[in-house]
Amino acid sequence: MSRWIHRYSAGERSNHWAVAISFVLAALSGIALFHPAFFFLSHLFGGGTWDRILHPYIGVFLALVFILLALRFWRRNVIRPRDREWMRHMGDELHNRDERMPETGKYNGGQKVLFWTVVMLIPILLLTGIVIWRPWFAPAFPLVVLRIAVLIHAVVAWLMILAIIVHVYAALWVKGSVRAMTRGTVSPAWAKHHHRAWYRELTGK
Amino acid sequence: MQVTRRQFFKICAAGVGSSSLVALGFAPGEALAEVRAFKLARTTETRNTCPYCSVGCGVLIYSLGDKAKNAPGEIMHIEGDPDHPVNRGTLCPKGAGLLDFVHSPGRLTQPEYRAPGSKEWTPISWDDAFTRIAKLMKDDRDKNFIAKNDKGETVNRWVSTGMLAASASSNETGYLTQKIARSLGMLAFDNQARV
Amino acid sequence: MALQSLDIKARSATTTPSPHVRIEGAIPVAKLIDISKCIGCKACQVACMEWNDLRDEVGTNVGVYDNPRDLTDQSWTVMRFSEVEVEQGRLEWLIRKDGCMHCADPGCLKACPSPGAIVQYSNGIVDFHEENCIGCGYCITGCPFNIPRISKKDNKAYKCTLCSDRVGVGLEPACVKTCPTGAIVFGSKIDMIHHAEGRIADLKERGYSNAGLYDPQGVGGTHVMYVLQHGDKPELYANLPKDPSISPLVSLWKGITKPLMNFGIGLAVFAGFFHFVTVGPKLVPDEEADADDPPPPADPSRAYDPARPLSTRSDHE
Amino acid sequence: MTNHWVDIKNTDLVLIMGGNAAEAHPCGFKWVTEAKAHRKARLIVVDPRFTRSAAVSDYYAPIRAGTDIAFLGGVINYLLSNDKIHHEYVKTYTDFSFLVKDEFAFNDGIFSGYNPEKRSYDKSTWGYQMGADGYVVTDPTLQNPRCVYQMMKAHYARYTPDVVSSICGTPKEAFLKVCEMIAGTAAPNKTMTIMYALGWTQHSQGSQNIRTGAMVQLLLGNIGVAGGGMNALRGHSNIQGLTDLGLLSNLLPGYMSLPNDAEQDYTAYVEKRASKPLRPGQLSYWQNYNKFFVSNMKAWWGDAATAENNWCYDWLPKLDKGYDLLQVFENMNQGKVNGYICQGFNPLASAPCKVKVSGSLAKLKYLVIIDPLATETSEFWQNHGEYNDVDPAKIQTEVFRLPSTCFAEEDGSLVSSSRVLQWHWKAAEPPGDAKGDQEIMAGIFLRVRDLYKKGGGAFPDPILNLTWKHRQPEAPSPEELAKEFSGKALKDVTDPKDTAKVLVKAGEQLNGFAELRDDGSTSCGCWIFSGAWSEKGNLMARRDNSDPYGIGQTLNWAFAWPANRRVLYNRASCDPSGKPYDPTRKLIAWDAASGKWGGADIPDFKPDSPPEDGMNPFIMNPEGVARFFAVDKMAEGPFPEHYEPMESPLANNPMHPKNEMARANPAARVFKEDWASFGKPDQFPYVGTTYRLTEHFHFWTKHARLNAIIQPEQFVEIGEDLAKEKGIKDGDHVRVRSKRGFIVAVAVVTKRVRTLDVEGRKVHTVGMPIHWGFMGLTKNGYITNTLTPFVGDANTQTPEFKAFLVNIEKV
Repeated sequence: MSRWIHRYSAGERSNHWAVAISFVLAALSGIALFHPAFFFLSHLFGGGTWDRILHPYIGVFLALVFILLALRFWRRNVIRPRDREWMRHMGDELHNRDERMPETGKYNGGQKVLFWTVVMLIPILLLTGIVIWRPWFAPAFPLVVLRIAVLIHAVVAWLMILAIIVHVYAALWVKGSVRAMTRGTVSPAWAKHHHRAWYRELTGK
Repeated sequence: MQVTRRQFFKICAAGVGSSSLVALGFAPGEALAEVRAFKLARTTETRNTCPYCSVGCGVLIYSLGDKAKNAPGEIMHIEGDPDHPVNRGTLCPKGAGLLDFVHSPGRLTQPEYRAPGSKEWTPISWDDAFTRIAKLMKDDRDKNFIAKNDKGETVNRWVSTGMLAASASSNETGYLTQKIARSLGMLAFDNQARV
Repeated sequence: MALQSLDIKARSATTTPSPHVRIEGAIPVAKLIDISKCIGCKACQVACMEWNDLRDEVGTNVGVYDNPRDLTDQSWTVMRFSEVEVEQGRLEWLIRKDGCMHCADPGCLKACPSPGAIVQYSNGIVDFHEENCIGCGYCITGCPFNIPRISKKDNKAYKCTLCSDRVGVGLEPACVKTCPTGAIVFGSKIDMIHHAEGRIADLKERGYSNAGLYDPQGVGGTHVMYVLQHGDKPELYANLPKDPSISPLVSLWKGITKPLMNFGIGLAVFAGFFHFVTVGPKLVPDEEADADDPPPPADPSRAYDPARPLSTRSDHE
Repeated sequence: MTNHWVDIKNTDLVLIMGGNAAEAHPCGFKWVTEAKAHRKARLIVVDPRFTRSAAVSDYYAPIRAGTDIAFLGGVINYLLSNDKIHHEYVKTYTDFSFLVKDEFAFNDGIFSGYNPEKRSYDKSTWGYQMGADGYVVTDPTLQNPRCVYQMMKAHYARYTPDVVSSICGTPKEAFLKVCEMIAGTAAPNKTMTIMYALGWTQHSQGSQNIRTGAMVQLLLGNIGVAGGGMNALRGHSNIQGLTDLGLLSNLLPGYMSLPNDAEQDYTAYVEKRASKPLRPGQLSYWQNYNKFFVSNMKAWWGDAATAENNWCYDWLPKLDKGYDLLQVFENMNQGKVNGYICQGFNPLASAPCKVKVSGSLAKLKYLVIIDPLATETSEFWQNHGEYNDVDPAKIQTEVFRLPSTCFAEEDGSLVSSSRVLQWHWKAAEPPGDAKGDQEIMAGIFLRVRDLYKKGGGAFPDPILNLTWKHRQPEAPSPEELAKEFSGKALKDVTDPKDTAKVLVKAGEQLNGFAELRDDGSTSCGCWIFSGAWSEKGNLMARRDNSDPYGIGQTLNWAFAWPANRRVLYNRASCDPSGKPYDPTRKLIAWDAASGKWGGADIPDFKPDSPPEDGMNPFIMNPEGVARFFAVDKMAEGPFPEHYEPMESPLANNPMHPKNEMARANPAARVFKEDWASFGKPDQFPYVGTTYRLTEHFHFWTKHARLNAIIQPEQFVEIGEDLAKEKGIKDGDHVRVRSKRGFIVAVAVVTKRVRTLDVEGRKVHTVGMPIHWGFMGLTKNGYITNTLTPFVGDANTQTPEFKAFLVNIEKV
C-alpha cells in the first residue's frame, strides 16, 4: 500500500488503545456509581461490588498507560502560535469550511488542547481516586478530605468524559482519521488536507 | 474502524434500548428490601431469674426448637421479662450478656482430677470422683472429728474440712448443702455474704 | 417480607419514587435517649451485640471507660464518656450513647450509589441492606454523624438498624428494652417529643436551665433524639455536632450536580449527533484525494520514534 | 432490704452511700430514676469516687474511704442539734426513753469492759436499767441523762461539721448541704431511702456503718414506711437466700443460731433465744423459737428427732468460735485444715491477701471445686506466669473439678434482696457431662453415708438418719427440697384456741410459720420460708404482677419472706392510733370495723392487735421498739464510734488522738502474724479501695465474651493531682503495691477521683476494680485481692476491702 502515509507506529497504536480501552472501562464502571441511571452498567463488571473493586485498578492502569502515551506525544503537542490561529478558526473547522483553516502540523490546536486537558485531568483523578479507594486508603483520611475528594473526582471524571466524547466524535467525524489509529496510516490526501505542515515535513512538498 | 452513518445510528439505538430494558425491570439480580427475619419466631420461651446480683431480674430464655424429642433445645437468646415487676424487661450489661455466660468457652464439661504435684488435669468419671472424694472426707472426719472438747462437753464438730457454699445456687441446693454439712458436723462453712 | 409490605419512603440510588402510598398513615417512630438518666452501664451495647449476633474484638484499656473505643461493624452503638466541669468545681460525667441517628434526611442514603443498599422506611428507620452494599464507603462520606463502618471481613457497611427486625414485628429495639434506667425510650416520634418535654421540665426544675431536646433540623430531624442537660452545648457530649447537616460538599456532589452532569454528557453526545447530521462528516475533498502527487515512500524512519536521537527526530512540526 | 426494689419509687430522697447502685444494681436503680421522674425525688451520692451513680445524682459529696461513721455521726448530730427528727416516731417506736445502766461508760474511744489482750469487750455493762417488774425502766420525759436520747445526743455532739469535714475530707459546705437535704425528710409525710452495699460492709467497722445509717433513718421516722428503709442491695443472686438458710458458720436456717460449747443444756439454749418481752404488751416474736427449732430438726432427722433426745440437739455441731472465711484460711495456713469444698466460690480471687490464700490452699490434702466455670481457685496450683507464679510440682493438693449447671439448666428458687423467693425453670440441658449441684451434693453424701453404713466410723448417727425421702435418691428434685423447707404437717395441726379445729391435715403442706408447733407435729426446714409451697401450690412461681394500690406492692408476684410481706416493720408507717403518717403512701392501717390491720401489704404485726393495746412495731425485738442503743448486740459498742481503718493514712484517730487503742476498731480480730502484714503511711501513703464495675460481675463475666468486650482489661483509677505528682498519664501501666504484694494495671487518670483535705493534709485515693484474673476471655490481669488486708469487721468478719494503704508507680 505504497500510497498510504505512516502516522502511528504499532507501539503508539497499542498504547493509545490501551488508554482508550481502560478509559472506557473506567468510565463505564465509574459512571455506574456516578448516577443511579447508569448503575446497570455495573453489571458489565459482575455487579456493584465487582464494579467497586475493579474501578480503581482500572483507573491506576489507565493512569500508567496514559503516562507512557503522554511521554510519547508531549513534544508534538507543544502549543505554537499557529495553533492559536487554528483555535480562532474553530467555527470554520466545525462547519467544514476547511479551506479557511490555517496550516497545521501533526496535530491541530484542538487536538493539542485535548491532549493537555487529559494530561491535567488524569492525575487529579488518580490522586482523588486513591483518597477514596476502599478498603485500602480511604480509612486513613479525615471525613472532610474524603468529601472534597469524592466531589472533585466526580467533576473531573465528568470533564474527562466530555473531553473524550469530543475526541471520539472528532475521530468519527473527520473521515479517514480512525484508520490512523487502527492501521497506523492515513491517505496522503488526508494528511495534506488536515495536517499540511506535517505532510510537507514528510514529503518535502 | 470505519463507522458509517448507519452504524452510528445502530450503536445509539442499542444503547438507548438496553437502558430501557433495565428501566423495564430486566436488570439482573436486583434484590428487594427486606428486614432481617425475626429470629425468635418459633423458639421455646422459658422463664428464669438472672443469676448475677440480687435484684433478681426476670429473664426470658429462648431456645431453638419446640421441645420435640429429637431436637435438644439450644439457648440462642436471652432478654428481660417484661412481666417482672422489678426489671420490667430491662437488663443490665451483665444480664444482657447472659447468653455468653451460658455458652462461655470457660464452661466446665467433664469432671477432672489433678493429682498431687501434677501439672495437668486428667478426666475422671463422676463415679470415681464421688467415690474418691467420699473416701477422703470420711478418712478426714474419722480422724479429726471432735465428739467432746477438753472440758468434756459434747460438741460433735468436724472442722478439719471446710466448705464454701455458692450464693448463686438455688435455695434448694443451699438447703440440701446446709443439711448435709451440718449432718457431717461441719462448722468451717461459709458463703459469699461477706465478699 | 418484601419491599411492598414495608412502606419504603426512600431508597438509595433510585430516581423514581418507591412504593410509599401508605406513608400518610404510617406512624413515625423515634428512640429518645435521655442523657440525664443514662448511667453508662453499656447494657445497650451488650443487648445490641447479643440481639444482632455481633461480637466485637476484646480490646485493651487505653485509660478511659469507652470500650470498644469506637463504633465498628460489630459495635453499632458505643457509650462515649466525657468528664466536664460546666460550672467551676461541679464535675459532670456526661455519657452519650452514640449510634445511628436515623435522620429524616439521611446523608448516607443520599450518598449511596447502589440501588436499595440503604432504605428509609415510612416509620423513619434508615436501614442498610448489605446484600446490595458494594462497599464503596460513600455512606460514610455522606453521614453528618460519622456512623457507618465498613467491615474488614466483607467490606460492607454496617450500622444500627434500630432493630428493624424487632420493630417490624411490633417490638421495641433491643437497646431500648434492656436500658435499666429508662434512659432510652421508644415510641411514636410525637410521644417521644412529649416525653422529652416532661424530662426537660424536670431538668429545668433541677437547675439545668438550658436543658433541651436534640432533634437537629439540619438533617430534617432525627428518629433518634437526645435529651441534653446542656442543650445549648451539644459539643460537650463527646463532640455531638451542634447543628449537623449533610455536608455541602456531599449535597453538591449528590445533589443538582449529577443530573446537570448527566445532562452535560447527553448534550455532548447529541451535539455531536446533530453536528454530524447537519454539517456532515469532514471529508478530504476529491480533488485533493485524486491528486497525482506521488506519495512519499512509506519510510518508518520518518515517523515518530522515541527510540531515535532527538536530532534525527522531527518532533518539531 | 427492709423494703424492696420497686418501693424505692415511693421515696422523696435517696441516699446512696457505701454502695454504687447504678453500677452494681442497674435494674434496681431504675426505681431511683422513677422516683426522680415521678416524685421529684432527689438523689445524694456520698462516695470516695464520683461513680456512675453520682453521674445521675442531684448532689455528690466526696468522702475518704473508711470514714462513714464520722460522716453519719455528724448527720446524727445535725439532726439532734437542729431538732430535725420525727418526734412521735422516735418517742414511741424507739428506745429513746430507755434508761441505760449506770456502769456503762465511754472513755476516749473505748467503751466499758474492754480487754486489750483479747481485743474484745465484756458487755455486761452494756444494758438497760431493769425495774422490779422485769421490764426496762424508761423516762418518757427524756430528761434523764441516762436515757438513750440524752446519751446519744452527748455521744454524737462531738461530731461537729468541722470535725466531720476534717476526718472525711468532705468539704464542710457539701456536708452541711447533705445534712440539710436529709433533715427535710424528718417531716412525717417525707421519707428517705438509704441504699448501701459492700461499700459499707467491707470495713473493719462495717456493721457499725450500717447501724449508724439505720439510726439516721430511725431519727427521721423512715423505717417501716413506703419509700424508706435501710436497703442492703446485696451481691449474689441468692446470697439473701443462702443467708436466710443459714449457710454461715454459726447459723441455722431462718436466723436461728447454732449452740456454742457452753450451751450443753437444750432448754437453756432455747430460752436464751426465745426472749421474753422487755416492755409490757410487746410481742417479742422470737418467743416462738422452739417451734421453729423443733420443726427444723424434724425436717432434718425425721423420726429420729424426738422429745426424748431433745430433737437431736446434740447432733448439731457446737461452736468454740466462729469459722468464717478468714478464720478457716487462717486455720488452713496453720495446717489445721485438710479438705475444702468450693461450691461456686472462687476464694483465690475473692478472699483478701492472695499470697496467704494461695499458700493456704497449697497446704490442703484435697480440694473439691464445684462450678460451672473454670475458676482461678481451681487452678491455684497451676503456673500462669506473672499472674499466678507457683510451682505445681511443690503443691501436693489433690484437686477435683466438678462441672455444675448454671441457672439456665435447672429449676429452683432464688431470694432477691427484696426477700422475694422467685422460682425459675430449666431451659436447656447442661453442656457435656455437667451435673446439677443437688446431684453432685447427693453423689458425695450418699457415698459418705454408704461408707458409714458399711464400715461405721466417727459419730455416724446424724449422717445415717438424715432424712432422704427422695424419689430418685441420687438426684433430689428441687420440688421435693422446696416442699421440705417450706414445711408440712406430720400430724394434724389444730387451732390452739379450738383443738377440734384442724388447720392442716397430716401430710399436707403448711400455710406459714404460724402453724409450726414445738411438739414434733410439724416439719419445716426453714421457718421464714414457711408457706412458700403450700397446698395451694408453689407460691414462688406466682406471676401475677398486678399492683392494685399503685405503690408497687405486687403481693401475688412470687412469695416474700416472712409471710409474703414486702415492707418490714410496716406497722411503723402508721401513727400510734393506726393511721398512716402519709396516706398517699399507705402500706397498712388499722381497720376498726373488721378489727384487723390491712392494706397494700401484709401487716408486719399481730394482725388483730388494736392500737390501744400499745403493741409496738418492732415485734422481733423484745423491747417492741427499735434500738439506738445496741445493748450487747455489737462487738465494738452500743453506739457506733469512728475508728480509722486498720490501714489508715493517719497516724491516729482524730477523735482520740492520744489513745492508740482507739485508733482502729478495738474489737476487730487480727490474727497474730497478720499484724506484720499491715502497711504504714510512710511507705504506702495512698488510700486504696476496691470495687466493682457495672460491666462485670465478680469473676464470672470475664468468661462471657460480651462483657469482656465492653470492659476488656484491668485498670486502676487515680486523680489528676496524684497522676501529675507521679508523672502518670492515661493508658500508662502502673504498679500498685501494698505490704502484701503488687498488681500491674493500666492507669485511668480522672477528675472523678478527688484529692481530699484530711486533717490539714492531702490524701490521694487509688481506686481498683476487682474483676480480673488469669482465667477467662478478658485480658489476663492480676488478682486485685493480692493487695487487700487480712482483717475483717468485728461482728461479721467481712474483709476490709474498701480502705487500705498502697503506693503507686509508673512501670
